Amino acid sequence: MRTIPLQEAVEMIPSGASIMVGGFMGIGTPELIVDELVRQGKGDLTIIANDTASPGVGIGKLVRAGLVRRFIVSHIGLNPETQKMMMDGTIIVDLVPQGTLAERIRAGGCGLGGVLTPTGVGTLAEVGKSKIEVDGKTFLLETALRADFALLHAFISDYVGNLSYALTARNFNPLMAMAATTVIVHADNIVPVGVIAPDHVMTPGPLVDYVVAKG
Amino acid sequence: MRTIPLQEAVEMIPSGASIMVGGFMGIGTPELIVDELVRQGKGDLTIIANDTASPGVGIGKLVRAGLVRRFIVSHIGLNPETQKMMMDGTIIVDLVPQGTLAERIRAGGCGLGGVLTPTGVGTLAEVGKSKIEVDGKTFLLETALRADFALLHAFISDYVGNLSYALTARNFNPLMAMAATTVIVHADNIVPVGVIAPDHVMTPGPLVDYVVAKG
Amino acid sequence: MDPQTIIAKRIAEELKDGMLVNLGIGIPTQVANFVPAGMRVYFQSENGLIGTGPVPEAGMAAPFLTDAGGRPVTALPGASTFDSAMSFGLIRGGHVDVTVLGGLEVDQCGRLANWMIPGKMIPGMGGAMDLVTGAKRVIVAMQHTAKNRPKIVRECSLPLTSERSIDLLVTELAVIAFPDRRATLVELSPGVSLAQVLAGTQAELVIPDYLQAASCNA
Amino acid sequence: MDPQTIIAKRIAEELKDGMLVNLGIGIPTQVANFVPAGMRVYFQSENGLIGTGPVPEAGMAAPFLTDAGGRPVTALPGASTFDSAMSFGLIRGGHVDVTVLGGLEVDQCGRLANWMIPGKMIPGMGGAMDLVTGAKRVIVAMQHTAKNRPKIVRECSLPLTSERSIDLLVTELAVIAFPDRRATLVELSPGVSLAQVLAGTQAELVIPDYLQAASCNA
Repeated sequence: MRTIPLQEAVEMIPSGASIMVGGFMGIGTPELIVDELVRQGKGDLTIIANDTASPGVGIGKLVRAGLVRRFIVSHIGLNPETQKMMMDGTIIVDLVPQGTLAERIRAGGCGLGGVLTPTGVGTLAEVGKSKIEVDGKTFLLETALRADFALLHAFISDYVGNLSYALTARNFNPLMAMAATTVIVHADNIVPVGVIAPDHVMTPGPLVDYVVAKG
Repeated sequence: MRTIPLQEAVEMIPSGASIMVGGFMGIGTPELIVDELVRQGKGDLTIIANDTASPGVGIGKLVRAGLVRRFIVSHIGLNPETQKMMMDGTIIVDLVPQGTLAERIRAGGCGLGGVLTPTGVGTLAEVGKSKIEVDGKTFLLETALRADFALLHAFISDYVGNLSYALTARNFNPLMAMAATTVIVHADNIVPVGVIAPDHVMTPGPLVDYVVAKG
Repeated sequence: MDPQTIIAKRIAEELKDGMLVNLGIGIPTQVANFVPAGMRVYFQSENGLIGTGPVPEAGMAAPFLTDAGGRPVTALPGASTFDSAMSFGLIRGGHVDVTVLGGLEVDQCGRLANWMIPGKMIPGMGGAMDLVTGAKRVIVAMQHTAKNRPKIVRECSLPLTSERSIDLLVTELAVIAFPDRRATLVELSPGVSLAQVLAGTQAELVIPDYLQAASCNA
Repeated sequence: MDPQTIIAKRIAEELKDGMLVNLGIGIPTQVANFVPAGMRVYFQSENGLIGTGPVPEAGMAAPFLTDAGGRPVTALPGASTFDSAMSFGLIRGGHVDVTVLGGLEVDQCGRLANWMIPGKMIPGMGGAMDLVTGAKRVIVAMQHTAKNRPKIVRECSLPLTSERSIDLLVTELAVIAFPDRRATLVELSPGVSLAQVLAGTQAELVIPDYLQAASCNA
């Protein structure tokens, strides 16, 4: 891990990149990094995230700025702007059941090719998927997801990149920390090495490439 | 969750049961529960665990007492007694790569039918498994594992069964807490509800059926 | 009582001490208000929390402690937090005793549709497909009709949430169960007649004798 | 220097600042002793620890902080702990930069056998199959021969650990790499002749010119 100025961090991300963004309805989303993405106008993005938050919040800022080509998310119900652009055909939205999305990202980070889930069998979610029977029960084969970048928010980072998240701001962050080529983190607090107890580290430092330097 | 005297907890386990036992070389194994299993002489067991520890230690006690019919483990190299009984044909040992074992137990606990892993392709570990290609890469389909009982060791439990493990004694314990019909825990410390911070709970209380009452 | 309160109160009666319960947004959220004092029910928020407590007092919210709709909540003593893979491991793995969800349609074999209206509204399934697939017991909270159009139908016109048959459907008029995947009326709400329920229901309902009789007396 | 020390010291030269490294039991464990002071290398123990430190001072061990062999260790500042699914997520997912393992045999396309001798010794694969499959770089630490029998062979007689070709094989006599899955001699240990290496090797080795020459001069 090394610390990096915000602007420099976002300059590494090319237009057209695939990006995982932590957060659930904006909670646990690295708002500062998102703002800088908008400021630098990186476009044509593929965003993998739980949802698109609400209009003008978190990932909703990317929607409003027209920077996204495609979403892979579980829910857009609380952002009418995303819904409108999806129905317009301005953006592509792949809707994935939330538990399946979590497992696909986890699989991508853990070197698994995919998982078998019962979720979605007999629904639109099964379209285009292989069905596999195990012990007489039918499962969908859901394949691993990875991205070029993961943009994460942590409550505490130390200077080797060990991360700890707070309460419900954890959500997809630790999964995405494993599933992207380059992992960039904004942390509310950066602390000296050794002060986070080993048992309280939720993302081990070697997974993190960059932590955005304090203001 | 309810607390239960040790003897009563083990009386619930019938001979012939399948049991997941937490621990790695005995570290994080509920030694007290194992001792009581031996005292009550519950036999013909199927044990799912990382290893069989060393002779006379942890799961090694079950080996020596001749209570095990079948093991599903990743490693028996540090227990010559298990190796000898395996070569004798006294016990059956299914050897599973350690990461695959962890994922199979996790799948069992998370309602997944299985996972696709690259581990073991082209080795003896692939015998009898389906091979599945995803994006031109070959994976083994490894199916979920569950058991009748999980016997776990925790550092701290509260009185609703929230568990916290210490350092390397965590290992398979939180995975097994999700993958068995009945979960029985021995904790070094039992504390009032509310004193383990929500972010430090590693196994949520609703997963735990019984915590062995203090002596 | 307004329809939503009738529904929420009735569903609260289904909860038992020690249960792990997931409440969807809308009517289901109100169920928490009717849990009897002294009963310990663990509410899971799928964004990563067990032990969800009520809305915080003014000035005492934390921006990183919310429910699945992003609204500030509190955490009760004994709460725990976890990531989304764990949250859905709990859900898909059958560790959630009861899930209560809203519905757009339920068909007569108990299949729920609640995540999109093609061409009109596509919120996405969020956690609904996992919840209906994985929870031990699925209860749907839904008004009996929408603008006088039945929502309990022979066959869903909307995309299904799961092949699985739900366990219980609670409306302001009635309680319907689905033994052997057949919609079966089990209760009429106080003051509601069988005729009223039948008039608002398109699905074929199995009517037990005791409700036929009740209807004659009404 | 004894063979094990020669091997461990040479492998330590492969480690770079910031790397996440998994060391197997036996010779690999000794590699940690030769990391240059000031270089920060993170050692992972697959039982759930990054930041494994040296053996604790007498009287200062914790029964619940051990390496994968169950021996007490310490945790360095910046250490982290996790469960076995995470530990192997790190390994299988390509997050471990280097794994160093012992070997029973390596064949000439670089495939390792190190987990059983049928009918004789069946320790099990433990984490070895995942490590060889998933680590970014696989280094095998192995004595060149066993009782004068070559361990670097045309084809493994023992069951393979993985189809994958290892990256580097370090013995007390030589360093062998496997570009395009062909065993290629890259270094002779100080004072060792090409003839010595060839005499102890059954596999066909690609010998680069600079080592042919070195051999003529020896």
